[in-house]
Formats: sequence, C-alpha cells, structure tokens
Amino acid sequence: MTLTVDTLTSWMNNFADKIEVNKQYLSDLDTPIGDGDHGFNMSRGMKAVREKLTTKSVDLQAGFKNIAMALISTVGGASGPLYGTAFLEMAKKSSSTDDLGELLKAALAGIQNRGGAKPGDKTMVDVWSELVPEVKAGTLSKDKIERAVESTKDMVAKKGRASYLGERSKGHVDPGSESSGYLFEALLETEGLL
Amino acid sequence: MTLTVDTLTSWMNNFADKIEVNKQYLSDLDTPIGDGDHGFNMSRGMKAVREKLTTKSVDLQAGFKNIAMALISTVGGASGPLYGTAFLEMAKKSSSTDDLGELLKAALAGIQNRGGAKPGDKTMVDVWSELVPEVKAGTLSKDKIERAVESTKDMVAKKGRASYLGERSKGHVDPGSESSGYLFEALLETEGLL
Amino acid sequence: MKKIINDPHNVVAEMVSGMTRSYPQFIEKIPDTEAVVRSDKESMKGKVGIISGGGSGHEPTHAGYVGEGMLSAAICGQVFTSPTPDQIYAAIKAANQGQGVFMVVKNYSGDIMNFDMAKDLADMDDIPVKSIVVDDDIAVENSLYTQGRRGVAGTLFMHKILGAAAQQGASLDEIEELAKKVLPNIKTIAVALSAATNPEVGKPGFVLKEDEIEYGVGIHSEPGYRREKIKPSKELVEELVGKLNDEMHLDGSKKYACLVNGMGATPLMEQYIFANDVLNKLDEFKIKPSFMKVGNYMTSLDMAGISLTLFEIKDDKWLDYLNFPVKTIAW
Amino acid sequence: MKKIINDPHNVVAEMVSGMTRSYPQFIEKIPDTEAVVRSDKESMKGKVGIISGGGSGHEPTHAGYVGEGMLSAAICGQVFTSPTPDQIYAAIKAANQGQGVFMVVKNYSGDIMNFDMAKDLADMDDIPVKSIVVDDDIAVENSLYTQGRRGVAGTLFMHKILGAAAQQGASLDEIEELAKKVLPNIKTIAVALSAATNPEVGKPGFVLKEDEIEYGVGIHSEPGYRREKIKPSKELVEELVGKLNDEMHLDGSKKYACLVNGMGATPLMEQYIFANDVLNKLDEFKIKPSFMKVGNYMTSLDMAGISLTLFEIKDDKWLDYLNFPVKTIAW
Ligand SMILES: Nc1ncnc2c1ncn2[C@@H]1O[C@H](COP(=O)(O)OP(=O)(O)O)[C@@H](O)[C@H]1O
Ligand SMILES: Nc1ncnc2c1ncn2[C@@H]1O[C@H](COP(=O)(O)OP(=O)(O)O)[C@@H](O)[C@H]1O
Ligand SMILES: [Mg+2]
Ligand SMILES: [Mg+2]
Ligand SMILES: [Mg+2]
Ligand SMILES: [Mg+2]
Repeated sequence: MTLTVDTLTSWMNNFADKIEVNKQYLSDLDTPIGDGDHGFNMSRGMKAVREKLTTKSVDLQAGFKNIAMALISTVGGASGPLYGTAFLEMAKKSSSTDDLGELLKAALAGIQNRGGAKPGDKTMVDVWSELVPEVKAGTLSKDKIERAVESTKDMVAKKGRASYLGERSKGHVDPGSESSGYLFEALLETEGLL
Repeated sequence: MTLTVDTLTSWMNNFADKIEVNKQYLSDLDTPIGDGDHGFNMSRGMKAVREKLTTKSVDLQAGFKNIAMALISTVGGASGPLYGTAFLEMAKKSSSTDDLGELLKAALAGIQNRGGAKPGDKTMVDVWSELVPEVKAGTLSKDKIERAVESTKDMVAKKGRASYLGERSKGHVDPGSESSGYLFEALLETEGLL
Repeated sequence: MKKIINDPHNVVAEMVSGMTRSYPQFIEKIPDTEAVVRSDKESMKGKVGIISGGGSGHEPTHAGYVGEGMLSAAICGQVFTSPTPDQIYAAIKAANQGQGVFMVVKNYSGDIMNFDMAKDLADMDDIPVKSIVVDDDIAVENSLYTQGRRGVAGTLFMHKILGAAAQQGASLDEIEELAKKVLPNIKTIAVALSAATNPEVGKPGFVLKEDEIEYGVGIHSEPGYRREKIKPSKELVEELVGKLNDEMHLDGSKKYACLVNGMGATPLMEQYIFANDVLNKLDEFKIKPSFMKVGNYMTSLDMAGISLTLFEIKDDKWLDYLNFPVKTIAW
Repeated sequence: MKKIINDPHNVVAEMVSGMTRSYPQFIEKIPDTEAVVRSDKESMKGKVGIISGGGSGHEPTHAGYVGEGMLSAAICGQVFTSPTPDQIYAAIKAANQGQGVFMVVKNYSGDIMNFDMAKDLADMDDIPVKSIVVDDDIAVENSLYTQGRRGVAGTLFMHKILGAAAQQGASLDEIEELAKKVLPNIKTIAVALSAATNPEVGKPGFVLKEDEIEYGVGIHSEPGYRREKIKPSKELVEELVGKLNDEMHLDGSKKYACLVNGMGATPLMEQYIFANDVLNKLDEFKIKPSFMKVGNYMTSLDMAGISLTLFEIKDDKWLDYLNFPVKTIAW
C-alpha cells in the first residue's frame, strides 16, 4: 500500500486510458444534469497529465505536483480545481508519507475544503468519502466502487451545476462520481499497489 | 366598353376577392424566384382599396385616384408602385376618356415608364402588353389571359427580384403576371363591361 | 415556425415601437408612419439629411443607424418589402433642414420605384433630393441589361461615410459626388447555412440539408450561386475572398475596410472564428484592414450565415469618416 | 451540427484570435493565455483593475466589454467551462496597477473555485484581490443549503457599474462595497425556444418540440422550470415580468434599468417586439425604465431565446455609471 513514482505513473496512465475510452459516456452523464462537458474536460486534463508523465519525476512529491498542475491548468470547470486540489494535497502529504490511504485521505479533505460539499450532496465527494476508508482498510473492490458511484443516482444535488435542478437531479448518476470511480478502479488494477 | 364608377367598383371588388382567395398561391409563386410575399403585398393593398370603395367616389377620376393612393401607400415592394402607377395613370387619362381600352393603354405605359421593363422581361408587363390590345379589340377571353400568364413561365427574368436568378428563373410563372391575370379576369367577369 | 412575436401581420409596427421606446435618446417615430427620425434635432440643423430604408427584417438596419453622425431618418417597410412612397416622403420631410436630402437606396426594383415616387413628391415641395443605388453583392452577375446586382451589407459603409460627411457640413452635391466615388469600391459576398423565415410566410425561403451550405445568398433568402457540403471556416473564407479578389484585385499596397456580418442566427463565436480566417487569408495578400467590424449589422431575420464585405479605401478621408464618432443604437 | 468553425476543439483559441485581431484598438491577448487585456494601458493607470471571465460561448461577453470605462481584462475559458486559475492569475497581473484587482465571478462551482485558486496565487504576490459572485437568475430557488442561483445576463450591469466606478478612481474597498450594494438589485429570467449546441459535444443540451418553449433556462442550456406550448410574445412577457415582480416587488415610484438580451440565434426583430411588450407591461406598474438595452449581450452560442433583466437603481450615481461612456467592442 505504498506508492512509488512508477506505480503512480502506471496508475495515472491507466486512469487516462479509462477517461479516454469513456469520454463520451462521461459527457453524456453530464448532459441531463449538467452542461455535457465532463468527459471532454477530463480528457483534456488527462492528456496533459500523460504528457507530463513521459518525463520521469524525481520523487513522489514532484510527480503529484506535476499531475496537479497539469489538471489545474487545463481542465477548468468544477472538476479541474477539485482534481487539481486533490493531487496538490497528495503532493504536500507525500513529504511525510507514501502510504496510499493517508495520501487519499489528504486528497479528500482538499476536495471538501475547495468545494464545500458534504457526503450526500451528489458530488464526487460521495465516492471519495465512501472509498478512501476502504483503501485504508485494504478492502477496496470493484463491486464497492460500483456501488459508491451508483449511490449518487438517487441523491438530490446540493453542489455543482446539477444543484440548479433541485429534485429533478434525481435519477441520474453524478458524472464527477463516475470519473472518480474510474480513478479508484485504475488504482485497484495497478499491479503491486493494493 | 365604357367604365363608370359602379362598374369600376365591382371590377375592383371582384379583383380583391380573387387576390384574397389566391393570396397564398401568389406568395408561393413568389418563393422560388422572389421573396415569397407577393400575395401578402397584394392582399394588404386590396384590403385598403376595398375599404376606400365603401364610400362612393364622385367620379371616375376620383375613383381611380383613391385606388391608386390606397395601393401606393400600403403595398410597397415592386408591385405597389407598379399597380399604383397604373391606376394613377388611369386617373389622369379618365379626365379625357372613359374608354376602357384607352385607360388600360395609359396604365401600361405608366407601368413601363415606372419599372423600365419590356415585353419578354418576365414581369407583369408581359401580361399587360399582351392583353391591353385584346381589350381594345373586344377580344379578351379567359383563355387568352391564361396563355399570357403562362407565357412568362419559360422566360428568363430581366427585371425585378427574379432577375438575380438569371437562367434559373426559367420554369416558374411570374407572380406579378399571375396577379395581373386576375385583374383582367375580374374585368372580363364584370357585368356590362366587355 | 417558432418566433417570439404576437401577430405575424403586425411585426413591423411592434418592432418599430419597441425600438423607439427602448432608445428614445436616439430615435423617435415619425407620426403615422413606420419611419424614424433622430431625436436630437439640434444635431441635424443646417446639415444635409441622409436617409435610408427598405424592407424590415434586417435589424439593426436601418433604424439602428439613425443618430448624430449617421442617418437622419430611416423608413421600415413590411418584412422584406420596400416601404411605400408616402412613408419615404415623410422621412424626407423630417430629414430636410433646408439643405436637401440624400437617399441611400439598395438595388431592388421595389426600393428604386418607391424611393423614386417619394422623390417626385418631394420635388413638388421643392425639396432637393438626390440618391445613390447601392449594388455591392457580387454573387449576381453584373449586367447592363438586367436589374444588376443586389444591395446588401456593404450599404453599412455607405451610411457611415455619408453620415459623417453630412455631419461635417458637406453639401448635397458633395454628398452625391462622394457616394458615387465610394460605391464601386464596396463589394460583398455571403454564405448561408439556413434561410430566413418571413413571419407572414411561415416557412423558410429555401431549405438546406443538415450538411449543406449555399454561397451567394441574398439578404431576402434569394438563392445563391452554388450549394455544397458544409466546409471548415477556412475553406469558406477561401471561396469568398477568392470571389472578392476576382472582382477587386486585392493589393497589399492599398487600404481596405472589412465587415464580417452575421445574418441573424449565427453566433458571434462563429463570426469571430470566420473573421480570424479572413484576416489570415488577407495576410497572404499582405493586407491588414485599416478598419474592421464583426457582428450582426445587416441581418436577414433568423437566417444563419455570414457575409463578407471589403471596401477599398481610396481616400484617407474615407477612413476618417469611418472613424468619426456617432450616436446610434447599433454602429 | 452545422457551424462555421474549423476544429471543434480549437474554437476558443480561434475566437480569441479573431476578436483581438479584429479590434486591436480595444483589446490584446495576454501572451500564452486565452485572456485579453485593454490595449489602452494609459486608461488603466492608477485605477483598480476590474476583471471578469468564465466559459466561452457567451460572446460578446466577456472580452467584448474590455476597454476604457469597463473591464480591464477578461478570461475566456473553454466553451461553457470555467477558465483555469493560471489564466485568471495572468489576467489579475495584467489588470493590476498597484491598486488591486476586483473579480466579477458568476455563481458556478467551477468559476468560484478557479477564481479562488487564482486569488490564492495573487495573494502570494501580494496583489490585493477582492471579488463578487453574481447570482441574478431567479429561475432557480434561492437556498442557503445549495449552490444558490446562477449568474446570467444581469452580470452585464455589474461589469458596467464597477467599470465606471473604477475608471472614476474608486478604491478596491469602495468597489467591493458598491458591488455588494448593487448585487441584490439585479434579477434575470429567461425563456428558450431551443438549446445551444456546444461544438465539442455536437448535439444540443436539450431538445424542444417545434411548438415548445421552456421558461427559466440557464446560459449553458441548464433546464428551466416549465415547458409549454409557444405563446405570443405578450404572454411570455406576462410570465417573465410576473416572476420578476414576485421577486422584486416592482414599484412605479422606483427607478429601473432593463436589459432585453438575445441568446444568440434570436433575431433583433423578435427582441424589439418582446421589448415593446415588456415596456407595455412595465407601464402597468407605472414604470418607465431609466436605462434600457436590447440586443445580444450575454449569449449562449446558438440558443434561441431571450432573457429579461431588471435592475432597481437605488442610487442615482448607479445611473451615471450606466451612462458613463466606454470604449469597448460591445457595450
Ligand atoms: N462543490 C463541489 N464539490 C465537489 N464536487 C463538485 C462540486 N461541484 C461540482 N462537483 C463535481 O464536478 C462534476 C462536474 O464537473 P465538470 O462537468 O467537469 O464541471 P462543470 O460543472 O463546471 O461543467 C460534478 O459531477 C461533481 O461531481
Ligand atoms: N421593373 C419591373 N417592371 C415591371 N414589373 C415588375 C418589375 N419589377 C418587379 N415587377 C413585378 O413585381 C412582381 C413582384 O412583386 P412583389 O413580390 O409584390 O414585390 P417584391 O419583389 O418587392 O417582393 C414580379 O413578379 C413582377 O411581375
Ligand atoms: Mg460539466
Ligand atoms: Mg416579392
Ligand atoms: Mg418583397
Ligand atoms: Mg462546464
């Protein structure tokens, strides 16, 4: 459960692959309750991340920082600062630990700080707050990821663009939760990590 | 073949009826080679004419002038000044004659003067120049009117909006010729006139 | 047809009312007409009046250009239909300050005849009236034997130049001379993605397929010269600047003004992208426009498309006229 | 999707390039960004910088309002996507003249977070930065527990007022106080006839039937509060002014500014007809707007529809700010 520059790189490349494959699907999820661009936003960002990762970072902190800066400066929208902040917080934390659970905990705190969302607000926070403890406990599974993502479907959005819909945001999976699900799936699939 | 205030009135009311019934058709004719408004233009004008005719004019000249002014001030477009001028010229002429052939001859001269079109230019001039001699000769017929109107179909427009189409104006009846055809039909149908 | 209107037969009256009431500082209605005149009468004193008009549906043309430094009055005809002589005559009288009135007419049979009749009426009142007929659209073949070419978006430059000259005190004869000199240097060509729907007619002038465009369309949905599949903006520019070059022989040692004009339903984003490609293409000719505008200036109701106007500035004074400050709704 | 573009992924860069190159007298690009700053640096000297920005697709917002008397700089994000903090930070630096910078932000999660992060960056440089979050759209319920309301066309008035105040020398604190006072008096509501098509997405945000409209739609095709059959303009006005009245309690003894805003594909003729009906309806409240504008000011790509903004002018100074002359592309 400790992260290295190499495992970080393969985790991120895997995440980038998933985003690329599901770009249209993520944007489709963002259409009924948002503005239909989440897939394109994430794809733009992960292309920049992949670009950065072609040069090997000196250490974990540099790696996280590079990823954070790439996301912050290319994604925009709501997901840009949120994912960007998550990786920036992991960069900060990585000076004192390389434990994945600890790093992700810091990331979640950063997301909540930046966006002010609580669990139940139908945002990526729902997936992160559900799954970070699972990572720490070593019990993350594909099934749990799926359930965490699906759980956002029946929620009423309180933050983000979907919140303008009120009750009508019900019945749709939150796009940022879906992309966060991919991040955790990519983690699960990264060999030698969990 | 002499015109009176009463026969002028029934001629015009009959013409107005025909315009109203065929308003959409005239606009449809104006769509492929013009701007699709000829029927609406004429209908606006003939409504105003009908309104004017509810008060009986003192004499033929006043009658023609009223009609001319109604058309000039409500139709607009190309057909407004042309029909307007036609009736204005008949008003002028009616101080010296009440012969229908003479009056219509003056009207045609006015139309040509105003618009500069010659026979063969695919305008209402084609119908007028074909049919005015028939009226003078007492040989106007439904058939001749129809043929005069139809003859514009294969012409290439040289004046009016249709002229911007060049060769592509071929194959469509000229809308102003069709409405002029109605004017002559209305004349033919006016009892005690021809 | 989905439109924000009330009665399709009453759109012009309501439009003119909305325009004059929204902008009373610039324009007011001439009573009993659908024509408008400057509210600021002081600014017209002692000047030649410049008037323009035509069918409605080209908003902000024509009323949007009435105001100090530009038009004195404008006449709003029915949609796509020339205004009537009595209304034009009313505008002439409202614009006349004893120095005469100059009429900017676009080359359509209806406009020419109605403005002519209005001039006849003004003659009887001894109001000196002169005019120019604008025919900037190069999509149509030029010919002595037909109607000739249509007047389209380039008319905007004519309004601006004559308006500035009149404001600076040019006489009626000087205005006429200026108009004649300017006219042959303004050329326009358009491309349409969809036709306009006249509210009274209820259906579009023509229908293009989901992937089709048409070059050379007029501002009343008159058909153009070629239909083909939609192309990238760059290639549309290639075609349109090519046509303009055939006509004008673009030359890097000369000065030009440029107008990229949206037809009504085309977003500004697309217009700016198109403008960017126009500037790239003009670069190849070593031309950097001395004056440029991008926006909805001479529209055609809800038509989607763009027209491109180039205007060779033969005299630096013309550039000053273009830059001369005005107080209007829309310049 | 039929659009005059080249590459759907490159529309913003080409649009900004077209805009800055067409109007070099007003704006120029900030190097390595899609942000623009006033060309006339002299006009910014010693003044608080006012900046604004957000996703693109709302042209002429935001870059069209950069110029003397209005915005100092504007940041153009991807279509309907908040710009990134580094670009906002570049605009802050370009706008800062030692008096600090005030940011006008619209109430979207993305905008708020990105502008916040930019402020953090500016803090490290000791550039004083303050901001206001505009949330004028009354279509959405106001609530302390959610995101709250969207920022839409009323933002235009905020830009104008703060821009004028800054130009006249107001300090950063004074600007903040002014912004806070103005904010609760600006309210907007919209009606859509069709949704926008983001070029990257390739299909409209939602689809309305040939005879359907939707009230309360946002400027990114966010769904509104009710769908129904198309109505005459008068009745649309009845609904929209009714909603505004519920919120603002319209009062003939008070002063108002009014903005009738076209969403991109709606012809000006329809906007003026709608404006006429708005003025009729306001007449019933004995209100005659002290300031009015009609046109495409805050668009949503090719969306068809109109928004109506009313702004209660609580202080005559605000009216002076609205009338203060500016040099911009689009005000
Ligand atoms: N305040 C917030 N806190 C946490 N997550 C948020 C917040 N606002 C939005 N999100 C997440 O961002 C996602 C939308 O991202 P994206 O579509 O890229 O941005 P935008 O909404 O600006 O278009 C939402 O699905 C949600 O998960
Ligand atoms: N110069 C002209 N001389 C004679 N008739 C003309 C001329 N120009 C146009 N017309 C006639 O006017 C008709 C079109 O009228 P209308 O559609 O009402 O006007 P507009 O073309 O202005 O829309 C044409 O069909 C033609 O018969
Ligand atoms: Mg989104
Ligand atoms: Mg016609
Ligand atoms: Mg017409
Ligand atoms: Mg977005």
